[in-house]
Amino acid sequence: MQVKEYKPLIVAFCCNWCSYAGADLAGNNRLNYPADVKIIRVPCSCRVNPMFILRAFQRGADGVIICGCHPGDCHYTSGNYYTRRRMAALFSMLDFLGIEKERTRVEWVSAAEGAKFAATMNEFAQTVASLGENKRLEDLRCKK
Amino acid sequence: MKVSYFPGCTLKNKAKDLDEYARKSAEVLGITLEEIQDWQCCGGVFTTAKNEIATKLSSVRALKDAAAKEQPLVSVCSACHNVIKQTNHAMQTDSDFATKVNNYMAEESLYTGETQVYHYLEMLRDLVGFDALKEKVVNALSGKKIAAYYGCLLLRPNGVMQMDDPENPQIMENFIRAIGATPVLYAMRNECCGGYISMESPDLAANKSNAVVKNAVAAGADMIITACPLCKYNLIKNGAEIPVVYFTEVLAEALGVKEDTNE
Amino acid sequence: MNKNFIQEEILRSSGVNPKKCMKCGKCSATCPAYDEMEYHPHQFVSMVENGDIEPLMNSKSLYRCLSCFACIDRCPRSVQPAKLVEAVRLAVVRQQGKNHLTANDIPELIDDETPQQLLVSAFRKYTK
Amino acid sequence: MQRVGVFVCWCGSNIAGTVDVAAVAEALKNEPGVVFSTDYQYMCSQAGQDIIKNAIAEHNLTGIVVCSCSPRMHEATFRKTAAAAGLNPYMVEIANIREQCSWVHKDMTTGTEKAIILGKAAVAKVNLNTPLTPGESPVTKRALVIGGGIAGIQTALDIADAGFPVDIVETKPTIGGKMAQLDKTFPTLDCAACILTPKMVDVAQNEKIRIFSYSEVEEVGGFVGNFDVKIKKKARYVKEDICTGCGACVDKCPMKKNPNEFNLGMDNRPAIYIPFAQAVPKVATIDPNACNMLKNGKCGLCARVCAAGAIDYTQKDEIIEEKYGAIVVATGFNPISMEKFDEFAYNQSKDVITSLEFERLTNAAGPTAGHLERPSDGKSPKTIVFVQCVGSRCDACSEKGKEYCSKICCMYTAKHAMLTRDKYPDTDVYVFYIDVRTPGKNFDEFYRRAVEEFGVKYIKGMVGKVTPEGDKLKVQASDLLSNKQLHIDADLVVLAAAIEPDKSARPLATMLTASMDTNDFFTEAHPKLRPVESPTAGVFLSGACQGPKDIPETVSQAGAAASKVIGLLAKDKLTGNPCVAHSNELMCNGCSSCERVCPYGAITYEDKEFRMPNRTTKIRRVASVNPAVCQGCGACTVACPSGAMDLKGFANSQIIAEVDAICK
Repeated sequence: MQVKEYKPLIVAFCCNWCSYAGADLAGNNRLNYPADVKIIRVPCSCRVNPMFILRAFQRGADGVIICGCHPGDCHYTSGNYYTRRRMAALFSMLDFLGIEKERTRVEWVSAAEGAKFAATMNEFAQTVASLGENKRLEDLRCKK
Repeated sequence: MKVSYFPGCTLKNKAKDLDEYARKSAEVLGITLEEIQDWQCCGGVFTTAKNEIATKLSSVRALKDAAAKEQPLVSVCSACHNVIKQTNHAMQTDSDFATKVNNYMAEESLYTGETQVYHYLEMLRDLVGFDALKEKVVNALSGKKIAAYYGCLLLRPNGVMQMDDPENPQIMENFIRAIGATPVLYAMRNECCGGYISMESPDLAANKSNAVVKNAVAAGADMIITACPLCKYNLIKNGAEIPVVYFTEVLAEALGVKEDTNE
Repeated sequence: MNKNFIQEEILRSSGVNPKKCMKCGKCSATCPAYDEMEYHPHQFVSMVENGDIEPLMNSKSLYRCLSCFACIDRCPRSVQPAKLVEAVRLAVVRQQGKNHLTANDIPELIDDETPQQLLVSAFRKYTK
Repeated sequence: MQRVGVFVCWCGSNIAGTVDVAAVAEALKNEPGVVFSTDYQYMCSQAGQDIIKNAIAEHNLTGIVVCSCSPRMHEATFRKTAAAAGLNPYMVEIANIREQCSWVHKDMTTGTEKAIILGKAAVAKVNLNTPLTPGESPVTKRALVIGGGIAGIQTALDIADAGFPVDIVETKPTIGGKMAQLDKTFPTLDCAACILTPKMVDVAQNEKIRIFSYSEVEEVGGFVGNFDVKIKKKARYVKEDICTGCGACVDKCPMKKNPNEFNLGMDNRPAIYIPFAQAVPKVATIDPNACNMLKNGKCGLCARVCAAGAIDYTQKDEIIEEKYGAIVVATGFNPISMEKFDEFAYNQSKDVITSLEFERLTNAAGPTAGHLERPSDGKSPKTIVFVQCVGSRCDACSEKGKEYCSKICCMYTAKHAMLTRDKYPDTDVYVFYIDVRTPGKNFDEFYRRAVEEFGVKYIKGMVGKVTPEGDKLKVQASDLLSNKQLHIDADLVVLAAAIEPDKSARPLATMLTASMDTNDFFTEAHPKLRPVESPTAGVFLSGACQGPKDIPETVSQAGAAASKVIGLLAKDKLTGNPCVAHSNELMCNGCSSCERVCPYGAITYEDKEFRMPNRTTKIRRVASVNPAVCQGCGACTVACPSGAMDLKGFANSQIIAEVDAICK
């Protein structure tokens, strides 16, 4: 039997104005990070509904990261503050449900921080990989 | 109305008159001062260090006693008031400190700063009311120009004491108005008289006391009132050219009970 | 005693954060005992911040602070220099044999009018 | 069901080097809805775009996915391509397989795998896209400027210069603001009145500008391009159009002892007054709290002496309603109260004054006709102590004063000190400073001149106590550099009081739904890149209402705000971003959660009638989003507990489809 190498699946929500641009910059500078990270573009980090994160875990994601503008730099003035508060609450609930806190993260990445984006993704992917597969919320009916 | 009363060491000795005038006047104003049983000296100054426990226990015992009777705790001496109020504040805000203190206490109930702490002046302002006081005055001290000397302990640190604006207080001035006299404003009223330094460095204390009296005299005062035995001592010892008396003395005089007290 | 240990102990027991100081000198401007102090309130703040505490411990400035709290109330940055002076003083008088005042000194220092409050306060400040 | 076309770009070797583009196109062919899939070397080239256009026509596509570079690069390009082929531009989705795939991964297998997943996510999303049309709204070509100081004046003049009508609302009886009270201006020392009053006259004479003086903004409704504003014109008991400003009434008024606000209470004015000689409008105003006629019907002298017959004791407050396309806030600042700083004896001595009072004392039109005299006894001061940073740079816990640096004090104190030494060389002038902050053109040179040429004594330290005694002010201070406590017998002490936003700013911000910081300064849409715009569309910021500022900075910001207003008013119609929030009224439970998180005030509630079973109706409170105001952040969609609120272009279903596609 062939043993498949374990690859974590990571969903990254990036705000359109800072972090998505930061990810683009990482690309422009050819900074490597694992292909396990897949980015979904949202207008603002505060657009990320807890439902999306739960859905990702249910469908087998091993880690979810939300990236937004630095506090005070939000394109919409205060969106990232909402994110910070909402996610603090959500992540501790997830932790309670058995999704380790290390699998979830909020990170501020500006449009100039390509290097930070790549470093964050490398580090996050490694952390998630070391935790192994996430099975807690996975819905087997969704598995193919 | 009954309140708990913490007289303090000096009021039982050198400042007996401060105590007696306070009691007599309170009676006239319909307030009974119930002396805390077996009170112990407050220690004179509040040690600000967080890890200083034992020196604050006597204050906590008094506070606890008042709490048991559900009465506010009143003191007349500025120093006692300062120490008790700061200790109470520490009990309210520093849980680590409060735990350590409670470990010393015999009773099972925990004390965390529930008692309301009043200075006698605050009692006059907030519990009696200066207007009500004015009505009880039988012997208005009209024509007297009185300088209120706050010193440090009544007002500072303001974050804890919360008596009045620490730089431009009005409570004693309003008290002076209530007893029919004229308050004299002067800037040195909230500066230090030298305090306990008069023990080791009488010159420094003389220097500080003189600056206070000089400023009051320049402002036209013919009398200084204070709530603190040590302030009074320092001002008089260093040759104040105008009388320095306790505020309770002029209060008793205005209420017509001063003579009773002397008998 | 270890220098860092004393510094930490003083910061902890005083609850003061000297880093908040903006070096305006208002504490020293307002201090009534300034002229009798070798190290002034603003120096207490910067010297404790720099861990330069031994000179403070050996200075008579410790016994000149009147605890009038004017520096605490007037400091624009809420640094509370008087609490540092107190913490350094305690670090000294709490040591064996370091009481600044003994009962034997008293008779010479008092007069008939001396209020009890003066004795009590002086002992509280000068002894452990 | 959509008919989706997929177009995979090689970007030369940029993508094709690490991604097997043909395999991607092949893999995506089997995705739901995909009816066409191809790859090409440069999709953004003319030939590439033609491939897209042809495919749209040929295969009757209803949505397209372009697997290419970042949407930040070419989303706009491909939307135009789609539009040219008759497809709604919002039916285009981009899968970013360059910046976020081929450029960051080295291995062909990995790159191809990821590109396919990104493509699938985009296909999943586009399947749920709906055609969107940006909303349009008309623009009322008139601007409102709130505040008539130098900020408001400059903004109004610049807008009027571009040909748009402007109204200025000013609470005081005259425009001019703080600058009218100043004597000289740093660092060039030209007289404030000489450079300000011509501008005030320009405002008065400009036919595009209307001045509502002695007026307040009462209510603001509407949104960018279409504000409805109610302005309360307070009764001044003088008919503005008739009064000639001759001043006969002012001379004759018997109620002469009212503190003169313009001179900060350092002298008196009558009950009927004109704030100062160059006031605009130069019209008298009756102070109803001081006038005998208004209080108890006895007097009437002013009406008798007024040749023009302008006095009207029966005048009432008047409400004016007007429509505006843009609103500029220019409410300015005030020095903070010195009440809590009585260690400096401000309340105890008349000879302790603030710097603004010092301005009036040295102003030729001030209470002393420009002679520097002590307010208490009129003597000339021989020793003056200036104290800087009074109430600025305070710790948040100190409960008195402000945390920020007030910015202008260092320079005006240097100016006061220098001018005093210049005019009265036998005066000793001390300045106590913590830091001297002089960033600005010719600012540090100015300060150095005060020290080196004019002999102002700058002392690093602070004043701790001021004790009035006799006719002296005993100043106790520290000199940190010589490690001494100083005792100075001064004649005059001048406090550089911190400045704070005008008290009217907070209620105004509520009316405008413009955001403020904890100090009540208005916040800008972006601190670096959009410094004169409020986050609320159509509301602009000018001058010290946004933060402490000196005159040159205020004027440049005023001009910048004006240019933004002009840019807005020049449009006939505003086209919005169609990716805005919208609420499903049937699901909305009226809880107001969305309204509370909206940074733009785009959400309002209204009572609506809904049809219920059995031919009954029910009135329910439901949210409605104003698409002209909504900026599309999506905060409300997450706050909404019932799931009624959604965001067009980034709908819940679309994002979930992307998540599912990625996690498959």
